[in-house]
Amino acid sequence: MNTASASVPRDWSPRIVAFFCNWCTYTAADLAGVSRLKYAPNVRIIRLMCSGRVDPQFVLDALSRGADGVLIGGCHPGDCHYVEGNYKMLRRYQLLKRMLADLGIEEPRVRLEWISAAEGEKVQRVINEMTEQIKALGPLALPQKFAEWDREVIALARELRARDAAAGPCPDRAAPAQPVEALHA
Amino acid sequence: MEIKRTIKYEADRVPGFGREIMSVPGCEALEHCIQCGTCSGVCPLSIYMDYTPRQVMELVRSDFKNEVLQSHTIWLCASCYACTVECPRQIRITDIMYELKQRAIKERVYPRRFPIPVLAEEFTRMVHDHGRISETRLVSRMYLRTRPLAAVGMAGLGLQLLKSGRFSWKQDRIKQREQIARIMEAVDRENGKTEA
Amino acid sequence: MKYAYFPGCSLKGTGRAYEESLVPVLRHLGVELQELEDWNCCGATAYMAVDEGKACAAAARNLALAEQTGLRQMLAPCSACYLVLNKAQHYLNEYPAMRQVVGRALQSVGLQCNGDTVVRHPLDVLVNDIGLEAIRQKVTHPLHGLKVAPYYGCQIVRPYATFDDQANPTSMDRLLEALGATVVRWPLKTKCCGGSLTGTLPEAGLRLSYILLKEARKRGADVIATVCPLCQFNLDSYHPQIAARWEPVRLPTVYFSQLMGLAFGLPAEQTVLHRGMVRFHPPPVPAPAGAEKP
Amino acid sequence: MNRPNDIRIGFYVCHCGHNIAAMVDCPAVAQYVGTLPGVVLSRDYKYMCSDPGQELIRQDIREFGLNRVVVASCSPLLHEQTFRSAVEAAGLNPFYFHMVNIREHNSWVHTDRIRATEKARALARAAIERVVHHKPLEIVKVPIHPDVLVVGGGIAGIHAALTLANAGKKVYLVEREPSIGGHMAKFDKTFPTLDCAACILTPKMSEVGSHPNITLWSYSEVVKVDGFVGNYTVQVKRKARYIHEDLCTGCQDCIAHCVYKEPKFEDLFNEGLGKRKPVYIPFPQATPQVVLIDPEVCLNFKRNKNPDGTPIVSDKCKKTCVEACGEKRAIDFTQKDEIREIKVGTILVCTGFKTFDARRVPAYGYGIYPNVYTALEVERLVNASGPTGGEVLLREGKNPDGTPRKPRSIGIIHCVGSRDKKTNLWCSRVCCMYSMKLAHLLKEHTGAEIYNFYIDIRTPGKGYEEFYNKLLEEGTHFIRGRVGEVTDWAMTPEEEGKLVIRVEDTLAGVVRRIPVDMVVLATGLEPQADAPEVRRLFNMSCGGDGWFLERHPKLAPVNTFTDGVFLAGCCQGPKDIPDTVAQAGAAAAEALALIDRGYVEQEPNTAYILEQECSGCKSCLPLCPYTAILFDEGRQKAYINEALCKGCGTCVGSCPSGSIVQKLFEDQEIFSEIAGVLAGEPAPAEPS
Repeated sequence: MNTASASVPRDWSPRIVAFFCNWCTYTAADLAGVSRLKYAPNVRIIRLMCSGRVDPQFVLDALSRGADGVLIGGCHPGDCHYVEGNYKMLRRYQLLKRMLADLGIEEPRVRLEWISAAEGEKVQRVINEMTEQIKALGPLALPQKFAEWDREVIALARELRARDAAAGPCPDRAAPAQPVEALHA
Repeated sequence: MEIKRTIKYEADRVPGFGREIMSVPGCEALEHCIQCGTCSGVCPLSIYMDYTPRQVMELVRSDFKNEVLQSHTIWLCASCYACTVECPRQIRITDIMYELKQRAIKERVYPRRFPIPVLAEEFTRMVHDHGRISETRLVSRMYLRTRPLAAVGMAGLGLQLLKSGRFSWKQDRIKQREQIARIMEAVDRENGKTEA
Repeated sequence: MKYAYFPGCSLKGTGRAYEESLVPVLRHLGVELQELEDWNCCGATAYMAVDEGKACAAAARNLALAEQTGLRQMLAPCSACYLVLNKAQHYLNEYPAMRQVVGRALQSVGLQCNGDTVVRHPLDVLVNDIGLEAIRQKVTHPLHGLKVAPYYGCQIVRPYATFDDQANPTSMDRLLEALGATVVRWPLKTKCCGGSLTGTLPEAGLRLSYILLKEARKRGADVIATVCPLCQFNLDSYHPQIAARWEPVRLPTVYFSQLMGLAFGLPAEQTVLHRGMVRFHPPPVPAPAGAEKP
Repeated sequence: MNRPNDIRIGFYVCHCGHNIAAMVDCPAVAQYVGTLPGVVLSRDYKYMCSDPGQELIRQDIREFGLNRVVVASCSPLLHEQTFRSAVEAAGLNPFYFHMVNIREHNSWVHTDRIRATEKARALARAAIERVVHHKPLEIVKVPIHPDVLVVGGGIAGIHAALTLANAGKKVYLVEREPSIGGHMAKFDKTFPTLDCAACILTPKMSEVGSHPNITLWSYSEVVKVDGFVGNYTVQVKRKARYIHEDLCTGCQDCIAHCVYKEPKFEDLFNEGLGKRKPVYIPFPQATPQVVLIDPEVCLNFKRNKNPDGTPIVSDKCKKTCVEACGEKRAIDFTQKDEIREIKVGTILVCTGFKTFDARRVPAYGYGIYPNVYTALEVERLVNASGPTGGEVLLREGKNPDGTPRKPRSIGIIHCVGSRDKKTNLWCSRVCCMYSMKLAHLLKEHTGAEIYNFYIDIRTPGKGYEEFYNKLLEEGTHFIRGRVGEVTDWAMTPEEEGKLVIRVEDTLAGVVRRIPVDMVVLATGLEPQADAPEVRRLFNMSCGGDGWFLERHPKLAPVNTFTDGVFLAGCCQGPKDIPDTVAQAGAAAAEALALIDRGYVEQEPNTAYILEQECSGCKSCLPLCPYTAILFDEGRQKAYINEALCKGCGTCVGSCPSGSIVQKLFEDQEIFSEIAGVLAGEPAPAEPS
């Protein structure tokens, strides 16, 4: 996906949504705070009890709402507060990654990290790294793209309709169940 | 009895000197120094120094540039790296000493006729001009520039070397000498310096 | 086995006994060396004192030449060369800014340094690549009864301990034992010999050499074995000065490769013991061990 | 998205003094949030967690009829409970509250005020969007099993076990070694009072041994922990000691009659300085007073082992020990390791530390020069019941008459394996004081000249600085400098035959060589070698340094991130005996508070299944580690036993039909949070 378009606003800075598990990574982010470690202000952290709760739809939803990246943080393998929620997440993540690759979304945009409650410095490092990587990639801008695609689809539909109208009524072809415009409403 | 005033005023400091040294690659860890003295404890030459290595570290960190660059300590370092490997804060003391030597040479503040910086300079010149070192020539030049009389005293050693076939007055040089010159000039250009 | 070979200036000058003995020993063990075409001085410790960027660049030119050979492994017998080449490699990998500066400087003369040459010390190659067993099999004149103090000096284990223990290296101990010699245990095997200070500040530099000689003799050594041309020079050349300042300690210092040549029964022009100022006279050797034939 | 009607949200942003206000423009955030739909009032206030702050919320709820409350302040891990209670006190369900972290996750980690304020706005907006969907929830109360497991029988475990037992709780004390007592049992005296360690410890040890409420399992290890706060099921391996503990009287006749006439094997209690027999009791005051047999060296066992690792009994020995035991029949060579299962409600982990291996600092010559000792070895040397009967005799060197020599000069090196990036960066906290204690004891025993080599003397404790002063009066030398090396080569006649310490006397500014007869290394404290496994066993966290992590360094220092599991002693970090005992008491009190309340409140974040949505695919069943998801074969639907559910949400994230709901973390709540953090910035372009 060609994201680094020429029209990147100068003050653009990536927006990253993070899903952190309550026991390890969220606590690590608290520790980073208590230790006054400084990192990029681009990440918005959403607390979940376990990385196992992360539904791939959360990731897709965030991206489609304009996030430029998604970070998932969980306990190290073997350290999950709920025995193995993080393993379950890992499995889902691998499937998700394949799907994102098919969609043309660059790999660094969605990242899974194991960060224990003691690793405040890792929170700092990962967030800074990820922010830099996504800065280099440029905006993902899925909403705008959706809109663009919509415009193309609508234009195409209009064209077809116009052609159909020109060709006269065709009894075999039923009218679309809903207007195309509604598809992405 | 002669008395000496040893107080240091703030005006004696060169603010920013410590930070400047600590920003040089390899010298960063100095900010972690806890003044434990391990460096001096293992340094085989600390017993001859005017400031112990530990004191040099503190003087650098406290911006006492002149004291440090004019000290004997930096020239006494034989680069054996004992301090570097033993330091509990993993400060690369040997590399900091190199950095200080460089500054002293650049600012020409080392003692006149002090053989060590002269050796370093002659060494560098020989590498620059010929690409290789001919030890006998190098040492002779150093003696001539620093202690012409002592050179006579070393004649015995030269004779011995001659006997064992280890004395060579011939200047060894590489074929592509201009390559060395161009590499060095390129480094200087990058660092925004002009050839001294 | 084939390695690129960086002799360094000393091995062509005052330390020529090192090269003269090491090359035949390695050849005897089936090792081929390819000397770098038109190598330059590594920069040694003196260059670092003037400009670390240029020192790195000087070393990097050699690393680039080594890469041209395609051999990936380069032998650097001199301790200072070994350290400086390794150090340059470390700095170039650790500091991208320096890598760029040096990279562009090399580029200006059509050279390129990727940093993938492994700089090796002969001890490392002997113990880890060739192996003590292969060495033992070549020994025809074991050094039985010879008490040797192994002296590693500073710069091969410090600061980069890649092939041996930093505090208590043992590769040369094991090598000497494989030659049949008795190894003298002493706590000074990695202490500084005085380096270039023996020439520039003899009071300080020579004292360090004196301590080494004195302690080795006190612990019963017949000879000191060294791996570094500067150590060998310091321990071998200043006996009159040491005697004048402290006491005479006439103890010979040779390269470990010279002892290997002796144990392998190589001819005198390949053990080059005559290069020593304090001449080492090996003890009379019993009939060659491998020579008993029915 | 459908929005419930009549939403009345109150929003509060906390300045936290300057902690938040310095980096986040709080009034601007309040003003912004005030414009969001559903927000009835929006305030900023200096300290929301203060009484007036909480009162403000309560008043507003009553006065403005708020039915949702959002506070933007510190981490919810710190004050979520505070605000929920405040909300509840005003008659609102506490789960209508939501908290936004703009301190730990914002003001403390950012440097750009504009961007930090923007982030605070986004986070606040997310909470506003989310809280709309909150539902009233009930807290579930789960009863607590009153029995307690204490792991580790050092002074921490002993003190905690006694405190709990004296409060009438039944305690299982599990200790890995054959006797309780831990490191303290090895010490001679304790600083700064110089109480005899045994005199103050052994009464407590025997009290543990005889307490009716304490079940002491020594030579045992916890191997498995299941369950959760209030209801843990624990498996303990009782290792075979080849002695029936209930039959052994501790008479030690077996030891006296062992076929080995002389002790021959390394005595680990004495740090290898003494010897013991194959049948032995670790030390005279050992608790329990029961011997054990070491199958590695006893002649009744073969040197090879069964495939499962158990030793094979042989018949080579005359078994004089069995004869000596006679009618008691306490010796049993066929004994096997045994697994016991117990149920407890709370667990105290007091597994202690190990001392730093001095060989890792080769420059100090431990293991090379016999007369270099570790501090723990010296503790045994000066101890009257130690291997030398309290005489300080050197390992190497004899008097002219052939008797072992006493040292005439001793160097004590501080910070060995502490404050060192190459080994451990932390200060071990006890070495300064124990080094001075050993200096005092060694001087008392030998009259030697004593040199302490230190980097900094650290004496922050009651009576500690006074102890330092006393040592100064005694004439002990204090040299400020970390020792460079200990060697045995002499430069001067007085150095001949001695160990030479080379150090910079940093206060005098000179390098010194000091010859001594004996060197003592004040080795630091390290996490136990198996700390990572123990941590996993009890579901705790470790810091980067390897010590077990407390829930909060100041406010929950004996709690862990797992409810019902508490910490005490050096397993949490280096500390001295007074601090250890205080912490053990605190951990016991925390456990008691939990037990005596009788129940634990469980966060109502459990999951349930929308029966009509469930497709009966069963893919959720294997996901639950607590087997809380069951399947109704008749209706072909899955259902969740909420009493077993721990609220991780893994099944929710994986359900293909979206039929599982996690309370407090419902899909809609999270989706609106996502929408909230991403709103407020350039909106997606509308299709033309």
